Order: sequence, then C-alpha cells, then structure tokens
Amino acid sequence: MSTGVSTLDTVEKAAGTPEHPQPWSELGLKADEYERIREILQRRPTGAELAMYSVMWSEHCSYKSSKVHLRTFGDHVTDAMKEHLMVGIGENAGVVDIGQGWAVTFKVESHNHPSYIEPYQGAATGVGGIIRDIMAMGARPIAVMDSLRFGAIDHPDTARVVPGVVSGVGGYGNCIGLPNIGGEVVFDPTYQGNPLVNALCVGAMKHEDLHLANARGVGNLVVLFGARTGGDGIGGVSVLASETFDATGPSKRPAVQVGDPFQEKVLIECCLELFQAGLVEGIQDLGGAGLSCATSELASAGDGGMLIHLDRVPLRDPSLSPEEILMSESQERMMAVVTPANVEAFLAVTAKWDVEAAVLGEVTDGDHLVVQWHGETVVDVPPRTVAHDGPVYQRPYARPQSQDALQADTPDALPRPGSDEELRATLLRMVGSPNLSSRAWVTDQYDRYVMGGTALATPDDAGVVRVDEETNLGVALSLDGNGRFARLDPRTGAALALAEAYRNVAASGAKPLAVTDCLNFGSPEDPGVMWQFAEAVQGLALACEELGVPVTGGNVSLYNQTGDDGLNSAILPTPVIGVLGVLDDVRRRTPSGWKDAGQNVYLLGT
Amino acid sequence: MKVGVVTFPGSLDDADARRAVTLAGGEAVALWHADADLKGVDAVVLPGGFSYGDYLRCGAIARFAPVMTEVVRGAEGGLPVLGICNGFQVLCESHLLPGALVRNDHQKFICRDQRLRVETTATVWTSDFTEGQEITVPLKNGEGGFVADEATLDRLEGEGRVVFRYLDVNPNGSLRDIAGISNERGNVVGLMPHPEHAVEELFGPGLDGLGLFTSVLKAGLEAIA
Amino acid sequence: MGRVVIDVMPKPEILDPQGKAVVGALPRLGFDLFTSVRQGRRFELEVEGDVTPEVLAQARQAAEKLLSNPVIEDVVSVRDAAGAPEASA
Amino acid sequence: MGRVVIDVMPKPEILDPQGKAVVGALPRLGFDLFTSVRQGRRFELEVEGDVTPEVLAQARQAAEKLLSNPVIEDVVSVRDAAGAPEASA
Ligand SMILES: Nc1ncnc2c1ncn2[C@@H]1O[C@H](COP(=O)(O)OP(=O)(O)O)[C@@H](O)[C@H]1O
Repeated sequence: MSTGVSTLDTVEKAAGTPEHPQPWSELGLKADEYERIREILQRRPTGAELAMYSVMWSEHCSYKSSKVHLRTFGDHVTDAMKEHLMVGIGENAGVVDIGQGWAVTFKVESHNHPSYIEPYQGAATGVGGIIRDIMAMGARPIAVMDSLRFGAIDHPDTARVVPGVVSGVGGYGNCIGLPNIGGEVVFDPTYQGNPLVNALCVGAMKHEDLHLANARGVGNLVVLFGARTGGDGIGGVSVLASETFDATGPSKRPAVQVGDPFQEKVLIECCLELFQAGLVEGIQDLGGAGLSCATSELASAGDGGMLIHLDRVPLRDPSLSPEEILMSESQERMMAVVTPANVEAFLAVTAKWDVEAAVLGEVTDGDHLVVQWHGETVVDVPPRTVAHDGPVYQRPYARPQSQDALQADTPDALPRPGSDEELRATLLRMVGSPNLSSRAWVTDQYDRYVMGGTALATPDDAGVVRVDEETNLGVALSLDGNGRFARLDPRTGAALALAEAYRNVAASGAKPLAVTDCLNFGSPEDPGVMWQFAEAVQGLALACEELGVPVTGGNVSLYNQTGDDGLNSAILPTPVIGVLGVLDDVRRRTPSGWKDAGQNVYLLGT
Repeated sequence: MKVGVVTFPGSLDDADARRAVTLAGGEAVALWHADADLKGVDAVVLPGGFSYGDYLRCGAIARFAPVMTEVVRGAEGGLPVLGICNGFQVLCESHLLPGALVRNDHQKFICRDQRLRVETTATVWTSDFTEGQEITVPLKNGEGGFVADEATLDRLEGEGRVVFRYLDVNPNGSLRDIAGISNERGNVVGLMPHPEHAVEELFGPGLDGLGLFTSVLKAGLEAIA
Repeated sequence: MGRVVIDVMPKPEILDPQGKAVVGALPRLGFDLFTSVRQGRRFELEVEGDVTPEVLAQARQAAEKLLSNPVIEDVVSVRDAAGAPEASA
Repeated sequence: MGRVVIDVMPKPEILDPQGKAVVGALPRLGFDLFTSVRQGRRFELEVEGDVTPEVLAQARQAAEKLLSNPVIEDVVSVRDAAGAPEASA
C-alpha cells in the first residue's frame, strides 16, 4: 500500500479490511441491502462502490417501491397498442412512430423537492433534465410543457415559491429556445411544503436517427462532454468524503444545483451535429446519480464491460473525491460511446461548439464496470447489479378506513345558489378563484413562438407543434391531472386525468397515440398512500387499454409529504398524465372557443 | 438576393429568420459567428436569442465575434443589417445604433402579440410598409427596455429614426414607447419585437412581419436594376 | 446624505454561468491574465442622514433577507460608502 | 494567487429597473431607512500570481471594453482585492 494515497479506499484495500465500518445507513441503505452488496461483491464495497449502490438503489433511481405496480402497464399493452411504438418503457423516453419516416419521443418528469428548496433553480434544472432525456434518444427537442402545483394562494411561502418556479421554468425554456405549449397551475393547501413541478419535453427525429443508451463494441471509447463536474447535489455522500479526507475535510458542498441553459443549448446543437455525422454509437444523459448512473446503465445495457479513468473527468472543483465525482449531479453533461476511428471527428465537433470533452475510458471484453483513480481500482462491479437488479419491495398497502367517510360526503350536502343574484355571485367567485382564473400571468412569461412551429398554445387545451416543415406533419400534447378526484377515488381519478388529456388532444384534431405519466404521491411506507398508488396505476393501465394508447414512459415521485402523519400530511395523490397525438397537417388543428357570431353550438357526449 | 443570418452560440430564432427570408422570396444564407466571412450576402440579419447566454449584458459578448467585424464594416459601407431582439442588443453594443436595452421595468420576461406603428418607411427594411401602418407581431424579451439620454432620443425623433413604436401598451418600459430605431443612413435597423414570427398563417399572429423582409429584397432588386 | 454599499457574490462552490461566460470571452479579446471570473451584484443604498450603526444594521438585514438568496449567494460586505467597514457582524 | 475586484454601476441618469424594484420592496419588509437603491455588478477576477500594475491595467481595459457598456454604465472601481485601490486611471 503506497503512503501517498493511503486515504483512498481501493478494491484491494476493501478486500483486506472486511470489518471496516461503513456509513451505509447514513447513505440511506437498509441493513439487508448493505448485506446484499457484500454478497454480490464477495467482500465489503469500497467507498466509491457504496456511493454508487446507495444512490442507484435509492427510491428515486431504482423505483424499488413502485416497480411491482408499474409492471401493470406492460400487462395491459395489447399488440394493437404497440403498433406505433418504436421504443417502450425502460429507455430514457418512449419513442412513437408518427408516420412519414418521423418519430417523436416525449416524457414528463418531476423536480418537486429541489423546487421547494430553491424555486428558481429547482424548476430550471427540472426543465433542463427532461430535455437531456429527450436528446439522449437522438431527437431534437421541439417543445416543453409544465404542470405546477402550489400551496394555498394566500400563504406567505406561496409568494416565495410561485414566482421562483414560474420564472425558473421560463428562464430555462426561453433561454434554450423551446416553445412552452401548455401546462397546469393548481393551488391546494396539501402542496404547501411540497410543491409539484412536473416538466414535459417532446422531441422529434427521423427513424434512422434513433439512438439507444448502451455501450457496445470492445475498444469503443467512452466520452464525457458538456459542463465540468462540480460538487452539485452530493450532500449525502459527504459522509463518505469526510471519511476519506483528512482533518481539513472537503470544502463545502452545495445543496442546490444551478442550471446553465446556454450550455445546454450549445449541447443540443452539438449533439445533433454529432448524430447527423454518425459519430455516436450510444449516448446517455447525466441526471440524478450523475456518472454512477450513466456508466452503470451504459455498461449494463451493453455487451461487455467498461473501464473508466475517473481522474480524467474535467472538474470545476479540484478538491472532489472519487466518490463525489461519481455522485455529482452537475447539470448539462452527456456521455457518449464512440469508435476509436471517429473520436477525432467527434472531438472536432465538440470543439466547434466550445463544449469540453474528455475520453474517460473504453468498452472492455470483461463483464465488470471498473473505475480507476490515478491507476488504482476504486470500483469493480457487475454493472447490472447496480443499474437494474436493485432491490424490489412489496410494500404493504391497504385501503384506509377514512376513505368510506370521504366518499360518503357527497356534494349534495353543499349549499346551492337559490336566486339569480346568488348564481351571479357564485359565478363571479368561481371565475376569480385561483384555480379557475386566467393563467396569462404564467404563460406570458413563456416564449411560445420560438422555432416558428407552434400552431396552438395558450389558452388552448392542447399544444400543437409542427414536426416537418415540408408537410406540416405535427403533434398535439396535453398534460393534465386532478388530485382532488384522485383523493376521492385514486383508480377513477387517474383514469379521468387520462381521459381529460386524451379529450384535449382529440379535440384539437389529433389522433391520440401514446401516454406519459408522472405519479406524484406521499410516502410509500404508508400503506394508505401505497394503496392510492396501486389503485391509480391500475386505473391508468385499464383506461389506457380501453382507449388503446400505451404508456411509453414516465416518472414516479414518492415521499411528497411534509410530516410523518400518513395521509394527513401527504399531498393529494396526483397522477399527471400527458397524451401525445399526431396531426397529418397541423394547419387543420381546431382551436378551442368560437370565433364568429352566428355559429351553431353543439354539446356532444353524455 | 442573398440574405445572411448569423448564428451565435445561443442564437434561437436563426432558423426562423432564415425561414422568413425564404418566404419573402429571398435566398437565406447561414453565417457562423466564428467565420470572419459574409459569404457575399447582400444583407444580414442578426437574429433573436440569448447569445453566450446573455449572462454579462445582452449582446455584449456576441459583439466581439469575428463575424461582427465584417458586419460592422459592411454596415458602415451601406450593407442592410437588421437586428431583431438579441440582434438589436448586439447592434447597440456594437455602437451601430445608439442607446441600450435594459431589463424590463416590470422585471419579468414577457411574451405577447404586440401592436406597433411603423413610423417611417425611409429605411431599407420598412420601405414596403406605409407610413403610420399598424402591425401586430410577437414580442418576447426580458431585457427590452430601450434607453438613451434625452439628447439622443431627441435626435432620433428629429431625424425620423424611430422606426417602430409600441401601441396599446408599452411592454417593457422603453423610453418614448420606442420599439425600433435605425442609423442615420437607414440601412441598419434594430427592433425588439419579432417580425420573423409573423410570416406564416397559423404559426403566429398573422403576416405583418413579412414586410421587413420584402422591403430589403425590393431594395436589393432596385439596386441591381 | 449617506450611502451604504452591499456586495453579494455567488457562493464559491456554486456554478456561476455568468462568470464562466466572461472568463471564456476575455482571452478572445486578448485579455489573457485571468484564470477565473465570478460575477456578483453590488447595491448602493442611500439614506437621508448619516450612515449610523442602525442604518448599517438594517442594511445587513435587508441584504440577507431581500438582496441575496442565501441558498446560492453570500453577502460579502455591508459598509459605509465612505469606506469604513461594517461595525461588526 | 491574486484577485482583482471591478465594480460597475448604472449611470445615475439611466433608468435602473432592478434598483427601483428593490426600493419599492424594502419598505414592505419593514426596511424604512433607504431613499434610493441602485444595483450594479461586481466582478472578481483571479490571476495566477500577484496583482501587479500590469494586471490592474489589463483589468481596467477589460472593464471598459467588455464588462461595462459606457452608454449606460460607469466603471466605478478597479482594485486589488487586498484593498489597495487602482494605481491611477
Ligand atoms: N404552467 C403552465 N405552463 C404552460 N401553460 C400553462 C400552464 N398553466 C396553464 N397553462 C395554459 O394556460 C391555458 C389555460 O389553462 P387552464 O386554465 O388550466 O385551462 P383548462 O382549465 O381549460 O385546462 C391552457 O392553454 C394551458 O395549457
């Protein structure tokens, strides 16, 4: 053991010090999970390995509480529903064939907790993250949407959160040049300490440009490009860092991430040029869990192993430890797999766009992900065990007793306006209420014109953008949810959210093709919340089957609550559903509302 | 006639400006910020966006791009140059146009369909309008407040160099409701609203923006004739 | 009439896209001596009379509550524009 | 490692929407002593070695050419962070 690096926890060292105590509990792992890691590795994990497993096995990355229920979506997909599906659940985002050689990819994702801590940056980086998911499929992002939920409008903290979130969504989207074509704003006291910020991005590509995230081909190079890596979002791992550092300790690690939309805009153009030139074999965005996630997922989906030299990562903060570099959630980064023959051309394109790039390592003929730090091995793991074979929980769930009383309390008990005067007053109160009033104060802060293809946006119920300028082929999207309905009956509430989004898309003149969803719920450790979740998933899966549209991807956000008091402190169960439809010619889209006097008005349906 | 559209890192409405040129009947040529080369174009558009993120001051860094040396030289020699939004900011930073654009008085980004009055048709970019014509084009900016000292404002008014003025509402606190101005010769025009987003039916509030592009094409044809 | 100067800077560990943009531009203009740039904000607050300790105390409170975002920024100085540093924090 | 500080402020006669917004917000939070606020920018530039007169001269040039817009802003100070003011302008 060399003295210069004595604080470095290498694989060799780990094998020789099985009893060394490790902060697995502080990192959020359960005792049995830590035991499983030791079993997989047949030794104790190194600090860096522990960092990787802990973050990849977290609820956020592993879906350990929701996985068993999410399978329901797959169970209810018929062959007919798969007709337009090029890529389904499991990849960065689903891909839908919209005809004429074009495909679109879309997904909604949450950034709830960060947006409460720092509303502007939390919301901004939420938008940035979902855009990179779409880029990672090979697509050009063409529009964004945002579904927002806040606490009571007259609560003092709402005045802190709302303007920050709205200007953060706008600040990132406007600066990156993506039209915002719709969304929601809802106020309800259950979101007081836990606002919801769900962002959707849609992208388009020709069929042949589809890229998947995998590392294939022994000898191919692994390149990290984009922003430098800093200490962002590694709060939790500092317990590891403080172990490996001497008394002086690591410098302060930021609790929040700051987005750089300019960097991301340049990254988009750079990626598209790389795709067009055929210089990319596989690609992956860096989001939650940063390099841990990108390397293990790429390797796990590939056909070999991977060797990474972590000391080659360009750093913003040179004091970062290997564990921290693996965990950093610095924004605006991507990872690509490139053949040795193409690497020079690849680096020429990144240089043209002033994007920093570093060749970190290569695809190997082994079956392990190996990470080295100045020549010493700090990670040596089967990548699948990190990325895909995480723990799966069968959390207990049960319909809460209180549900009966809730359902028995029907609106029949509410007073009805009895006179014209009362009716008038009721109408005025409704029109002026925070949840029904005009949303122009939000949408006026979002650019809906950029890219020149927006055929419908605010105040219409669906957004419509053109995909192909020659033919005017395009897509319609709507993003909807109703937490109050879902609270009353999660199964029906989820189905109704789908129905609303589906109707909005259909009413614009588009044919609905696919669904994405963001499932925002309280703590999965509460059986009542887990019941809401299970019911909502069932309701959504069945409704999708009924309507013949598949769920192509989405996101689960749990632990949205402000205390430990079960359903009382949880947010309303809030499945937010996005539906995507296709229009052969977006110029034939139907706007909502009537335009001219004398037109007939029909009421359809029941 | 060839109209160049410059792309800086962070330009957003460059493809839209090229589309507008094409729809007006011109040939759009993409120009790259790092090339000190105008590729023989007959006019240049500096498009909207957030060049270099606009983190320092809008347009402050773009002004020093190699292509700008050529644009400034051309403009001084009479080359038609149009700056839209971020392009307007770049023109002010380059001192091709007087004044500056500061943060909107209400502190927020604003996107709206904006009514404007065309105050003069004596520029190469507005000859196809009629004097006093009222048009509607999208506006979208966070730092669109036009400011200059009183003497400069008086001179702009006196010399007929206020090209566009906001109607109905002043969306950003611009002094004297100024939305766009020109240089003395009338070949360089800058404006905050986005005419390139009003060139295609159903993809914007109408076709009022086309006039700027048809104006410069006509001026070009007359120059050849 | 007195004047208080308040300086607010992004926390050192936080990404500063503004500073990054500037440090990228400087060498292109031939300014080659600078290795890093951070961009913050400077406020000048005026008061009717002198800058008393009470004024400085209120200025510091305002700096922390309104003028800076404590999650990503530090108030690095609150002082009398005449040059005297803040009484004591 | 040395550090240069550059302060840039909006010209007094120029509209300063940010400063105006701050001065409007202060009394609502109970800060009632301030009659006017202006918001400018503070840059911190780092250099490898000491802050020599040459470094300060280049910093001033950068301040005037890139970091400020003379139409609306003044460079109010360029100095060694150690506190010594700029040699002479
Ligand atoms: N957060 C948001 N982001 C973007 N657009 C929004 C947002 N909230 C509302 N909108 C848009 O504003 C318009 C009105 O919204 P809303 O009042 O919720 O409509 P509705 O009640 O008909 O669903 C719609 O076009 C909607 O897409």
